Amino acid sequence: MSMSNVASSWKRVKAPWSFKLTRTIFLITMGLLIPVGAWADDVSDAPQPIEFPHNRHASKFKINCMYCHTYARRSKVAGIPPVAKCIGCHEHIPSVRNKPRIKKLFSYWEQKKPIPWLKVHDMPDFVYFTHKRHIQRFIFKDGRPTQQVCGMCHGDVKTFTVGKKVRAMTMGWCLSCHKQFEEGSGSDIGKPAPAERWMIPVAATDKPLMKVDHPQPAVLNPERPETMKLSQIKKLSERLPAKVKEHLVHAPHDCWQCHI
Amino acid sequence: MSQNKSSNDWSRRNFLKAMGLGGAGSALVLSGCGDTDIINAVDIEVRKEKVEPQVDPQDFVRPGIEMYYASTCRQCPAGCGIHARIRQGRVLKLEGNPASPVNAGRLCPMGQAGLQGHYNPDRLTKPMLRKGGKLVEVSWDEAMDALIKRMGKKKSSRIAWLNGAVSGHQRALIESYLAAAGSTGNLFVFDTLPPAVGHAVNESMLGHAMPKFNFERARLIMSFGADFLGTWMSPVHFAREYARFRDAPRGTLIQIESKMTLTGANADRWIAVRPGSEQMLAMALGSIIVNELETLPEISNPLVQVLADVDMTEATRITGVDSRTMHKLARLLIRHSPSLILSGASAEGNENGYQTATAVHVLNYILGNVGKTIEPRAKDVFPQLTPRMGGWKELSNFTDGVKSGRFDTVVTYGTNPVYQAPDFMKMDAVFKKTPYHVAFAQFPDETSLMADIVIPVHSYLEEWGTDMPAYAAEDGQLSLQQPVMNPVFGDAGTRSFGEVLLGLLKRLDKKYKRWNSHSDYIREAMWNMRDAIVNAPKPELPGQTKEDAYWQGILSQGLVRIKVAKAKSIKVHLPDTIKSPPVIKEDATYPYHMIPSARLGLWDGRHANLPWLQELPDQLAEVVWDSWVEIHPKTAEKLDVETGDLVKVTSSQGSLEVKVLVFPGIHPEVVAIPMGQGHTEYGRYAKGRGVNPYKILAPKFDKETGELASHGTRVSVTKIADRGPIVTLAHGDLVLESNTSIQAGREIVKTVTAKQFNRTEEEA
Amino acid sequence: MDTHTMKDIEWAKINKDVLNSLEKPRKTFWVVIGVCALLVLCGAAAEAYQYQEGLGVALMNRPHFWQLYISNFVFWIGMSHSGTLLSAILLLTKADWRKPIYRFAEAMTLFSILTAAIFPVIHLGRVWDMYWVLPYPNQRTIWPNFRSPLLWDAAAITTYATSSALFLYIGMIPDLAICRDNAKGWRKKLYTTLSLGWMGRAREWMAFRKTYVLLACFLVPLAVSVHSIVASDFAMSIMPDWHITSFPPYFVAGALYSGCAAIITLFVMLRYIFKFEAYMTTEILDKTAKLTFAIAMVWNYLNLTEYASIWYSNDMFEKEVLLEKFFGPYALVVWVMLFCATVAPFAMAFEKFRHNMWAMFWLSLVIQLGMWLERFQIVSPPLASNHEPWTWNVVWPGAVQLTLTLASFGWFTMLFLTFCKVFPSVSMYEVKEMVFHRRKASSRSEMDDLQKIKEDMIKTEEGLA
Amino acid sequence: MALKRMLENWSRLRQRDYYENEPYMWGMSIDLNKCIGCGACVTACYAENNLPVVGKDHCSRGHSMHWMRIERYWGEPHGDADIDIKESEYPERGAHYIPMMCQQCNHAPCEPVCPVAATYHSPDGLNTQVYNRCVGSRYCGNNCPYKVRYFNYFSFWKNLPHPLEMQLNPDLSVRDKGIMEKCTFCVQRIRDAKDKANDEGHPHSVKDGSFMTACQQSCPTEAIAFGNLKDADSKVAKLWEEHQVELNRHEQDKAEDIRGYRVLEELNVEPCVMYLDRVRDTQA
Repeated sequence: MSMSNVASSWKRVKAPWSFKLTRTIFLITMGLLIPVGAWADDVSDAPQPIEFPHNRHASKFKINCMYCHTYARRSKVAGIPPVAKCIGCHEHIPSVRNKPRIKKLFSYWEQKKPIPWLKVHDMPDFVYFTHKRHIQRFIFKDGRPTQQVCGMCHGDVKTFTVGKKVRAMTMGWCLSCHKQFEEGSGSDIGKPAPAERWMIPVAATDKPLMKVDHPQPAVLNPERPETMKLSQIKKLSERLPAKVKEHLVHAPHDCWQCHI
Repeated sequence: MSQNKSSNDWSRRNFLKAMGLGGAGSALVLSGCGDTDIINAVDIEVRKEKVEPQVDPQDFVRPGIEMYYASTCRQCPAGCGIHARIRQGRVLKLEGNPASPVNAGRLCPMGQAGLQGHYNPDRLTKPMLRKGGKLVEVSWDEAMDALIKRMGKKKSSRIAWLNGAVSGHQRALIESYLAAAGSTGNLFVFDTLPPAVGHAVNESMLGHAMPKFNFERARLIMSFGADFLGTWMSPVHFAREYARFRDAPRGTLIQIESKMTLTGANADRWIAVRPGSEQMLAMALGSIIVNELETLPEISNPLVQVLADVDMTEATRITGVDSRTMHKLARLLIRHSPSLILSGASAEGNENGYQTATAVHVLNYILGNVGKTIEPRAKDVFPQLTPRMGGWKELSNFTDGVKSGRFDTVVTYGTNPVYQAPDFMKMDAVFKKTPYHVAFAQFPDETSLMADIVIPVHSYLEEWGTDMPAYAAEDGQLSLQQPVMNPVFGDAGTRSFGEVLLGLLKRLDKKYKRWNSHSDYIREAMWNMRDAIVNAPKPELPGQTKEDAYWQGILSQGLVRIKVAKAKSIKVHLPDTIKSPPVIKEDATYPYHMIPSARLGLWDGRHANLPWLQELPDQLAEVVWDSWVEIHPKTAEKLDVETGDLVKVTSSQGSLEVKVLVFPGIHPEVVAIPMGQGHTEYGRYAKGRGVNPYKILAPKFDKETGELASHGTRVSVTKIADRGPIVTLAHGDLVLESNTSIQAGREIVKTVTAKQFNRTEEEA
Repeated sequence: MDTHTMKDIEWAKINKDVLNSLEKPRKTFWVVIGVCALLVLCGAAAEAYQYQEGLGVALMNRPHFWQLYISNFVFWIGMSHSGTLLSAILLLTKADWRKPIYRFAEAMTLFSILTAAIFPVIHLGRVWDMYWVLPYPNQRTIWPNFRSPLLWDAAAITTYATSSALFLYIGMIPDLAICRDNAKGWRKKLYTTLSLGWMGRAREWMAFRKTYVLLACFLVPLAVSVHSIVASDFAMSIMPDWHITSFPPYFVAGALYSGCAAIITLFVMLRYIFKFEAYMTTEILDKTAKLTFAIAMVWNYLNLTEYASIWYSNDMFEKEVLLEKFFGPYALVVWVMLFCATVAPFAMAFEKFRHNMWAMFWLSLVIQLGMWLERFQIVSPPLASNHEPWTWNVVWPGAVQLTLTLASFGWFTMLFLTFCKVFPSVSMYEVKEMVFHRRKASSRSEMDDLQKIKEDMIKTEEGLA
Repeated sequence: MALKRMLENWSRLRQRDYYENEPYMWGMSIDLNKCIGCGACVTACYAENNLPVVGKDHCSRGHSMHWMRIERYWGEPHGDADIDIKESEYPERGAHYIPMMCQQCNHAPCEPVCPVAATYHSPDGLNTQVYNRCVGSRYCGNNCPYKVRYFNYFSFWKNLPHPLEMQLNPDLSVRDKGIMEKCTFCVQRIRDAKDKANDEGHPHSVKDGSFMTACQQSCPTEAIAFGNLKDADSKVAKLWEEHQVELNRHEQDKAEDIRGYRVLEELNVEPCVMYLDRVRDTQA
């Protein structure tokens, strides 16, 4: 037979299906790599009952994060401030009293209703995360500035109004950090085998999420109610003027919160 | 509401207190008021949660950090102290209160399951009135009006009050209500399991219904059917005593009964005896001992005569225990002195129950146990607070009263006679007959649903109160009961029993007007007791009044100890004779004895609506969620039945259809049906499940006390051509029959002898 | 048995017969397909139900965590080994009688793997997370557990599936070319694509032969390893009566055994459905039967070894299980299994039996039943009487499991029949080779005959003289 | 003897202990002389660990989810009548009770077989089960000699009527269908204890007795002891020592009447739960 036949016979050989197949497989694998689920519960754009301006409080007035999220350093949860706390300050700031948001706030207070915030960072039930350990480690032990530390997970909050979810809080992301800060911390995670056996070294030694300065001397001692001496409390409470005492019943009850 | 009020004004000190306590590292224990709003909508389905911070929380409430409140368990009359674990206003777990001498930080299954009574989906949440023959839900106002119309005015002894075992200020309150309503003495207490006969005998012979039993000192315990590890008065406490008793040098436990109980399962020797012949056995042992003992304590001749006259061959015939064993037991009793001999349900639940218990104490006396292992009680300082445990006698008194038309209003609370009482007592008829029936109830139980008005009350985890244990581990113990969280169903749902009753009292007696809430009443009552209390808490924080310090202190302990005078030694009043035991004759129509066996778990049936306890297997049969009849292999062979077959158990009063469980730990002439099931009401978990053996009990009563002889019923067993599975957690008939008889060769449970044990323990 | 059958078939006839089998299916064909499709649908429904409710509906429990799904898995994997055996091993041993039958045997291999692969999936508690078993880079930054036999399974199955598919495909290329040249319409397109422009020139043939043999060499050890790995699912555990050293060879033997039986079944069926009497002769059946018989003996030997080793090891737990197997609640299963797989095959010792198509057909079915039961009694009884007497109990598979089991047979048959209608189920070119060789051989012998006659004639003449 | 030693040493040599320098190895000791089989531990476990109540039908199908169970046997292991009471028609020495929960083996057979590594050994000797990683192959369940792994055959939490769900413990997840679960030695309590220790400034030494497992806390006879085996003066370590049970031996050589033993020890799974023999007075 002649060359032409051969050629034509070869021309007849086309296998588009194979290319299609390869492409699909490729796409699926790529898809698996992207943690879609991590954003499934994102409510960053959902309307909050009050559009709370983080930027004012955290940036303009430089209020420490833990003034409001007061449980962060001693509980698993950071805690959304009770209405009483907002009022505690705002009833002393008549200037903004008539702003719509503040009005709304006070309406909640008057009818003793909790504010139905939407949860921005909602870890699945099977995740155990404790703010306490992280705060204790980075703020009190390493003495880093609070906003920097909170920012590791929550982003640059002082630029937000309402809370936003800035990181896909996935397992790999947690691990990357834990690898980095493991030394000396009491955390089990990142300890040698077996967990390690299944970790991908590349991801584990991911490049730092933020620059780690050498620990500066802590700004002040980690103060915990458990360790606070009875006598100290006594002194403190006695020294306070009667008016403040009254006020204190509803106001933040740690000296630390006002003396940061 | 008042509780909030009473808490807010000392909330600041609470916070200081909290810190103080926290510093001490002890559990943070405080009044559960005010701070226990439910924060997060607990929704395990929805991923997207709301977070609703409290508006104005107590300072010591911290999200994600648990707190513990001390209170008292009311699942059975034992009155164990509990610590309730609270997170964000929800009670999550109950633990024992380490400070409580009853349970020292331990808790039994029933105590654990208290949570499910508290959160039970079938709780009554709306008051109900009987309109046109049937109960309809009504508003609280309407209900309260009806209640006040009925109970709010004086009636000369026209009100009858039927209550479960009751103590502490609840009892005081009820009694003072009855007094105010001019019906003094109309409080009838009915409870199935507290050993009324035993109490009567103790009362008459030892001068106190419940002397102290010192297990630790006893070297041998011989128990005639007293299931002290399971259902005998104070399970947790006796279990702890038992544990000490078992330390080296290890005491020996001998259990004598016709159906193996949990205690029997842990005995060194379990002896099957024919029901009703326990007295005979006790007396036989007595006579052997009298003959063998060198030095007898002084004892009246007739009694000696009675013991001497016991015909051993007769005894062997009646009891079914051969004389070799009897002599062995007698010798053991003599050798292991001091010993302790107890009598319990199966021994006292017969027509000669009183005599049996008497014979048992005579043994104790002869062996010189009284004063050594049976210790005296101090005089009660507050008799009005001591526990009242009734029995069948009081129930029948009550029914007689109703029948005679003495009462125009009947109040029931914390008891369920319509379910408990045998058919022959016709309880439903009785309650139909009552002109007006008020029921304070937490669940839709058989009795409450017959009422004309049903008042849904708080669970014991939402209620204030005080409580005295049925069996006091220490004299003069008074436990406190406080709300550990706000009412699950809110104030619109259930109401505090104390609150309601106090309200009624106020209308009858103006001196109760002083207290604007039940908690205030309790609080002041406790405050008034302060001088009678062993080291009452003193102020330790700035700006804390004496009263607050005291209140805070006792609440965080969960109990107080009342100063008591030292107990005088026991004076034994021996009866000059014991009636000779009745001859147990064969019964052609009803050849078998039926035992309604109680168990730690469903108790007398009041816990049948708690899923955890339904799914907790019976400690011996391992069956869950069901009723069954236990039959000895030999008998089963005779009847040609096997595990799972359906049989008809018939007594003179009626019959039950129930599945067979072939069970080795039972006398061949006995069949046993567990108590607790067979509810016709009582919520989704209990309703229409299994059978209730009490229903077919025959009208036999203890001669002296008139208590129902619950173990005296004779039945016949006939096979029905049908079978079904018997469900065990171990699962499958394989387990029930073959491979648990032996451990299939695996050394799952190994055993050593007590001798080896004592030696090795002493070496260590 | 003379080797001179099939020597005078016309090559054209071969093409015609085989290509006919691809055209206009008979009614029976549609009926069978229909039934199978129905079964598959039922299976799908059952799986949907189980997916929705949870695995409990399959009536597995504690301690019966595994049941039919796993035994079916083992069964189908076993089934798949015959194809490889016939085509690869017999190819390397140059047994020419394989030629008319290896094609459908290979097809069988492929489809039984596809069937087997379904079971580990539906048996998972959380099917939707199935892909976690595969080692792929993910945001969790963790690997699966490479120590787990289940992971090896995943690897083994995929490898085996791909390579046997490849083997089947490459072996078909020349035939596809033939089809291409005789087909029209969509078939034309299909065959054109698949035959990769096969021209049948010497160079192509040489390349083809090399590849084919190489693949065969690769496939033989692979097949062995695959079923050894499946065996290790059990052998690697500590369950009494699973933890047995001789399991890998035992499983491989069992696999070949049931596989051969399956071949016989399909052999007879195809012969009937497609009228392949000319090619699927009694001679070939006879050879297959002999092979089956041999393997049966090997399997039996290993089976007995297992019993013996347990018995003499005198291990409490294993002995318990063994006794339970023979006299316990599973006794019936075990004894039936032993009859079907140990006693029945001895019928093949008799030539008359071997030559009776229908007798062999039924026997093969019996053997397969036996081997299926064998898989069941490997999985269940040890769980029923495990280390912990408290948990002992017997559970029989529920409706859902049985439905899915039937569905798997439907699924397999459906795939297989479809294949037979789309691709030549008998290898044309190899049959031609065979015919060619045999004709050469026989013509030689005819010469010898003539020589004899001549001599006789001479003798007689001398006698007359 | 000597040979056994040699072999053991050899196997010691061959396996390396990843967690040699870890501060914790949680272990338990259960005294069958004290255990009365009342089931307090079982219920406590239900309350603490969000165990579902499955109901009668599921129980009958063997789908029950009790992490801790109490096994009741009627006779001695080797089938002879219970110590020296011969041919009696009753179990005259009572029943044989044993609480059985996950034994937290150090050579856990369940760990290597899990395809997705959902179960692995934690640095403090716990045999952990990562619920969310589990795909439900149930291989671990088969391979567990004690059969103490429990599989969620259904979404049991769905039949939890309001307000019962308010009791659920927020420290643990509620498991959905298709997941294997088992006793965790109350890992959430361990975690909290560590957390406290960390606050008090001694992160690597949780004080003995500073926390209890739910079963231990409820046990009326205090038959259960729990603690850190690596801390030589912890109660449980002392008990192991006193009863001559060594963690990494598969056959303890000691006198018969020393009571310490571990169930199915001969499988060499190195359980972390030691039992003390049941005791009966044969004089009675």
